[in-house]
Amino acid sequence: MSQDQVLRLHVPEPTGRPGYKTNFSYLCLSPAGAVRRPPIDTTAFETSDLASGLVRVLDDDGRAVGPWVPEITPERLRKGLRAMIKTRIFDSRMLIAQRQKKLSFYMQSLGEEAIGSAHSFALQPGDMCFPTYRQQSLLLARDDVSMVEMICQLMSNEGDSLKGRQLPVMYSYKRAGFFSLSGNVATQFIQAVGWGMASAIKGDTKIASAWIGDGATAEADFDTALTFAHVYRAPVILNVVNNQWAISTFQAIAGGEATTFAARGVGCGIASLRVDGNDFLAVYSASLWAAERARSNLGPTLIEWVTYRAGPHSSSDDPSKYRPADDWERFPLGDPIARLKAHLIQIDAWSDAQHEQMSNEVDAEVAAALKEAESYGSLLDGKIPSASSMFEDVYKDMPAHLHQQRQQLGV
Amino acid sequence: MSQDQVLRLHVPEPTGRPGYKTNFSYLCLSPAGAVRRPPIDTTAFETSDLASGLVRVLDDDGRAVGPWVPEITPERLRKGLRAMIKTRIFDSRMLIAQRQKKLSFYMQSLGEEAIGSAHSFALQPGDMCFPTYRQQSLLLARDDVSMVEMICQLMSNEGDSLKGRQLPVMYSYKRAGFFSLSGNVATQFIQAVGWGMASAIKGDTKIASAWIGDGATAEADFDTALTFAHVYRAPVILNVVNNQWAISTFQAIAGGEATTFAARGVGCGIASLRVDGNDFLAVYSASLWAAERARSNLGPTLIEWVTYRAGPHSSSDDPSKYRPADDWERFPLGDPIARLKAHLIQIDAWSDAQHEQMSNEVDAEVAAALKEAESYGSLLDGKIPSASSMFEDVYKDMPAHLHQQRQQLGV
Amino acid sequence: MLTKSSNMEAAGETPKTTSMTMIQALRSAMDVMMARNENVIVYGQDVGYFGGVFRVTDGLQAKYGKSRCFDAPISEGGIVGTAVGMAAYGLRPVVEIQFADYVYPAFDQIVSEAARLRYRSAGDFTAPITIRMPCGGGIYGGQTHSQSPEAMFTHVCGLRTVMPSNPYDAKGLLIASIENDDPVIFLEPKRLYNGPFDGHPDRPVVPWSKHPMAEVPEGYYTVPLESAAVFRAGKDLTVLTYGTMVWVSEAAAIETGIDAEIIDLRSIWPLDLKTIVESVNKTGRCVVVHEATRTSGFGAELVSLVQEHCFYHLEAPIERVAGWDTPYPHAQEWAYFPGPRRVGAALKRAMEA
Amino acid sequence: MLTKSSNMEAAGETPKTTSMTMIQALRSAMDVMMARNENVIVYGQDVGYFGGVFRVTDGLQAKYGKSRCFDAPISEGGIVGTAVGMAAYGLRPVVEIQFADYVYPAFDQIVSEAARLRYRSAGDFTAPITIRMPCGGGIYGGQTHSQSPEAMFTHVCGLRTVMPSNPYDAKGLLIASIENDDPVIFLEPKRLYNGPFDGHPDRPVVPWSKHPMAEVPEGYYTVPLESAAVFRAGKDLTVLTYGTMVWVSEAAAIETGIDAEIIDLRSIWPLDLKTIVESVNKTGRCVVVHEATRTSGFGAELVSLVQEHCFYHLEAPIERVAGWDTPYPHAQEWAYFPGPRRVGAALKRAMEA
Ligand SMILES: Cc1ncc(C[n+]2csc(CCOP(=O)(O)OP(=O)(O)O)c2C)c(N)n1
Ligand SMILES: Cc1ncc(C[n+]2csc(CCOP(=O)(O)OP(=O)(O)O)c2C)c(N)n1
Ligand SMILES: [Mg+2]
Ligand SMILES: [Mg+2]
Repeated sequence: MSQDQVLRLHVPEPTGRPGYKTNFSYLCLSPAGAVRRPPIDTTAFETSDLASGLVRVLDDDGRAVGPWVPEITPERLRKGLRAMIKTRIFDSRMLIAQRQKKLSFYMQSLGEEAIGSAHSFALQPGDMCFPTYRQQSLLLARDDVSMVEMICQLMSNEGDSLKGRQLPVMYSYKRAGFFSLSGNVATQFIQAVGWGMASAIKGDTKIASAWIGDGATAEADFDTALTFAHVYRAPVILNVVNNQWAISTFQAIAGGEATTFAARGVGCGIASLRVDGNDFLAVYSASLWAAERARSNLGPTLIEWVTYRAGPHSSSDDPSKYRPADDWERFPLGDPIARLKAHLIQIDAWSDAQHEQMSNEVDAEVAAALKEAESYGSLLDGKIPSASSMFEDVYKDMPAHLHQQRQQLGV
Repeated sequence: MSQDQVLRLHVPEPTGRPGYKTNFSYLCLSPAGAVRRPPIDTTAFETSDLASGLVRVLDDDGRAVGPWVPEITPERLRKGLRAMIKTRIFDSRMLIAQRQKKLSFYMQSLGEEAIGSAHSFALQPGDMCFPTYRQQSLLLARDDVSMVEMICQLMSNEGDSLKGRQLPVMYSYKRAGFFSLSGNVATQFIQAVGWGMASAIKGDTKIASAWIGDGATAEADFDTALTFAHVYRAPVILNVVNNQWAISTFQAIAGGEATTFAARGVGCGIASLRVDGNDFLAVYSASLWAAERARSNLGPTLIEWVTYRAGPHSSSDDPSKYRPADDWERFPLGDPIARLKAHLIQIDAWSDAQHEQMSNEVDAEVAAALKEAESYGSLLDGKIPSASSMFEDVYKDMPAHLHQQRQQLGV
Repeated sequence: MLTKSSNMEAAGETPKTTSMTMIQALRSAMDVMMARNENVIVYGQDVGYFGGVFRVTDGLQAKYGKSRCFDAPISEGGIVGTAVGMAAYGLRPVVEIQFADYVYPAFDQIVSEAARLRYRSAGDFTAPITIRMPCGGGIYGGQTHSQSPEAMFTHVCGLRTVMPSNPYDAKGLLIASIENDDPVIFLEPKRLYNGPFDGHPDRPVVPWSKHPMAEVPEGYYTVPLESAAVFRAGKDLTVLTYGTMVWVSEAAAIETGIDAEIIDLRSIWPLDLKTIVESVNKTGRCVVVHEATRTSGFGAELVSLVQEHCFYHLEAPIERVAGWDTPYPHAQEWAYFPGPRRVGAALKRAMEA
Repeated sequence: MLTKSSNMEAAGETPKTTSMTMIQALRSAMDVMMARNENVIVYGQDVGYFGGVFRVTDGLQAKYGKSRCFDAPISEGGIVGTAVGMAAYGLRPVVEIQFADYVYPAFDQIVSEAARLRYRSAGDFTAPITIRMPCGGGIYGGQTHSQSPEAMFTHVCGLRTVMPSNPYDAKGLLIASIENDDPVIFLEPKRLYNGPFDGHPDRPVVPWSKHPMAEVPEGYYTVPLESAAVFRAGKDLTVLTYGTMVWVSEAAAIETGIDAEIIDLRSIWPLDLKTIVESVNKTGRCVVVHEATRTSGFGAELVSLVQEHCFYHLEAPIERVAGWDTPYPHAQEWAYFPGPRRVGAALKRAMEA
């Protein structure tokens, strides 16, 4: 009998480390077009295969194949491509600005641009996203928040609508359906469920879209969100961005070994999909499917977006310390921008020249926005929101003790 | 399109309420013997059917059938029967004592006696249970803690090893593998995983057995336990006692609607079973299977025990306010004592007369223990642990401020 | 109670009052607010069909439907987390934590989220949530049904912390809390649910029906936040307290014959500093009383405020009477509880110093 | 530092010392303890392969193996919850919370479980856990990388709360904490990780290598818990403080020319009351300084203790200097931080009163 076997602690490891190339077979990919598309009123249990498979539309030749091919015009696709390019350029310019100490800190979304860009196309005005710090593409894909305004937040300058209170990237734009970011990971996930419940309580038609990283799924608020969303059939899309890493830890440390994050949804009674997050068409199509479920009183959908965090965790991080430096180049799902570009070229709706022109245009746009934002100041030049404003908004009306403290500070 | 459909909040309801008989078809029962028994090195994914089916051994005629029939002697079965009878009688006498105000409070386990009784037979000395307030059968099935000692705890009297500090039923018996109960539900679940991890870290052979109710699975510590147990392949049995109710709320409010609690384990990558908790043989057999997995470095197993909370939540509760008064009589999985008794009679190892004799003996034993315990006092007569002991064990060594406070109290 | 500062709905007419227990008064507050404002919703463990383990929400589901009063999973974090989301949507959730002892799983959502949402979003989103929870001991609840965690909340900027001591205040403060645009921690001394309690467990229980403070208007009124009440006027010294200890302090004053002015804070934080300072400057002596454990309890903040604002009027060290720095034991409940004997001794020390 | 009370391993010989940053000193403490006691294990987010976001655990996994130093899921509740279970088994877990701001999801496991396990089981089970966490501001971390939550822990009986201000104390206190049989909250002022900080962000950063308190014995020694240090002797008044504010207070004393006696609490609770009382009774004036928000901060408890024990020696109201009662803002960090100017002003007020 095995009874006297000595126990040992299993500590999961990534298949690659600095000096050892990653073996990406752990990802268990399905070919493009291989995974079925059930009707939106499917049961959670029936999505088991979709939670372990991988919904993909774009094949290696840039063709859109299979049941998840969405109806979408080339014009919209070009808009999507532009959103992704804008996000990438925005990130890279902000990173440079951070190195120039114009920003105290920055977090880019390199490699993950398709997810927010395509998802935002599936939402409607009035819906609310509850993002993490890596969903800037949700904002950059739409036009209701200017880049200048975003950059003012990043610079904590006098134009910052958050009055300098928040770390860079902790945006809040209610009017654009973008919930205030918290520095504490995962808290927004259950809040999104509450927001969706509120819409249902009021008999409205708005839905919520919740965002979380693979690593943060280990926080209680993730599971609690699944429980509440299931119990009350909340109209919410539960997005898990599995970019394989959480700072220095591999997704297996969050529980991704030998299972998927989508499978957790199924276990909780939630219809769940695992989707190629670097495939703009797959993201759009799966997002629409989930949004329609939510709007039809069919309750929550969990979607695991499989992607790769191509850059460092943040401007304070150096990933070459814990993973192979060339990992992204070898990631089997490729670069979302290159893939949509190839598709557009494949359907004769795009060219290299147009692509380059668009990139240049967007770059100029970002550069101009940065310049304008800088005119409102930065931490460097001290043109920051007043110290006096520090005491506001703690309460709706300032209580006596805060008046007194403001006086003490002499501002 | 469904886009303009008005949303509404879904609030799950039980199928029965006072005045309306419960329709128990929601339980989705499998016939005895119908569910397969995989090898212990099965994968989590392969247990999906076991997490939605129901492992049962005893059929309606008291016969043991199917792949889960365990090897167990009639002698051990009679011991198990005795443990269940003892638990039931203990509970009913304590409830009376509570009404007589000898105890401030009590929680019985009526209807759930098979689970702890049979499970404890599958554990070994050195293993540790992390129980809830309804696992007294784990203790009463073994002989290393006397009933007198338990009752002294219930009475907070001078014989109480917990020095009167804890509410009745919040036992702690390290020597008997019974972890100190917390009044906060679910906290023990993740602690059990840590204890199991410690055994693995030390290269020992001991395993942990964690306990939780259906309602309490909604707490974060449940999910966190699943995550950690999966990540580190902790040697632990994760027991969910689904007795259909959490005080006044039906298990659907905890997330049990249209899915099972066992399915949550599968989603987390944990091999999981759903088992008839009123079937002594099924409980014993499934517990052994899970224990062997843990001892063989195969990691955690989640088991959902399907049962029914036949009595009120606690001595402060009146269930007729929220569910049909005759619900238990109509519960399809019956009474665990009656079912094991029928089996023993069916295999010619028991008789009605023997049963009655055993009940009488046990009753006398419990009565004698109660009497002896009462001789150490109770809240009623004020023979309680000293007020001075109240300041001990806050820290290992009493800090100055507690010395001073004890002095102030003048004890 | 000397001052009954409150805002009646119709200034002119005398409102109809009924004798209510604290439970009935709290229920009436929610009832009034649910009727007035359809964004007010109520949920928590066992609060829907059953009406709450203390029956505070009894009847609300039947009256307002399952969308506005419902049962929640046993997840305090989920309850507060969803409430933050609902509040961001525009609702005014009133949620129940079954016992204050069980609030800790919701701590992150309270401290990091509800309390900071307005600030971090510069008012873009707000969290007008009321989190009700029974607190305090005296019912043989043991260490997880007896706690008074108010001090922790007072350390969190952005939160309001409130604790009533009688049915009239309970209803008026709860309505004010629900209407307030900040998140409010609303602590209900469970030992006062059914009657005032002077700290003598051996004496017969007095029901609220015998007490004038149980005369509660049936309709809408508020007891403003940040306003303390002079529960008992006196000249010898000032007692600063709230909740159950208001009654215990009164008993101690009577039993010692010391003419104590008892201030019932009602709003623990932000508080009514003016009433406190005026009283202490008048009496020159101060005793702070609460049931929570002593060290870093809210009493410490009260002592600090008083010594900062009244230093030159103080004739004796400020005394603190509080729960011991141990968990709340089950059997030794009455040795733990800061009863009239201990409060009385502190009053005497303060007078003799 | 005047008194360097500590227990060296071999009384006779002079231990070999090295200049260490606070990060190195903390790492050395864990290294020493992991080598001495195989029940000591270390885990937390990013602490295994990578060695922690502040690199405090760098090299420990390579040296002691993955079973004794490993990465944990992003679940503070799970980290502390498993630690309670491990401690019940017999291990001595030393866990890291990546930032003190993220401790709230673990609050229930700390407050209701770790802190109470010994008490509720009457010693049947215990929880000798050390929970390390970087705290404090001054690094432009914004409101969720700057908090100082020590006061909350001091309100929870059964916990010990410790905060070092220099490498020597950091190592000695961490070893003492790991050896202690009670759960210890070990707060590390992150602004001091790489050098002392006088509160002037505009001045060049001074590394620890230039400072005598960075001379740290390589081997085992302890700085006992519940013992404060007289960081600077003085006659004019007493400053009670800990962590980064020790250095800021020193700067304020120098800049104002006030001969302040600065007490570095080191153990925040339970604390060394004797050293405090002796000093205040000697100076007759007291200023309490911490970075955490003011209201119900630990300063309130210090003020209360001082006024209770030194009332008749006090010549002026006790001053509190603390973080404002707002979240820690990002851009206005230096308007928020209680720097030498604010501390100095309080010293002057205390002298002039
Ligand atoms: C409650 C809490 N714990 C820890 C952290 C520190 N932290 C910030 S981001 C992060 C990693 C998150 O990884 P993941 O969820 O995978 O998102 P990604 O960065 O990959 O987008 C950690 C540990 C935090 N912000 N909040
Ligand atoms: C953290 C916490 N929240 C709430 C409670 C109050 N409470 C005690 S038992 C219980 C119901 C638990 O139901 P379940 O887990 O199904 O166990 P059962 O009573 O059915 O055995 C509740 C809500 C608690 N003890 N702890
Ligand atoms: Mg990630
Ligand atoms: Mg139950």
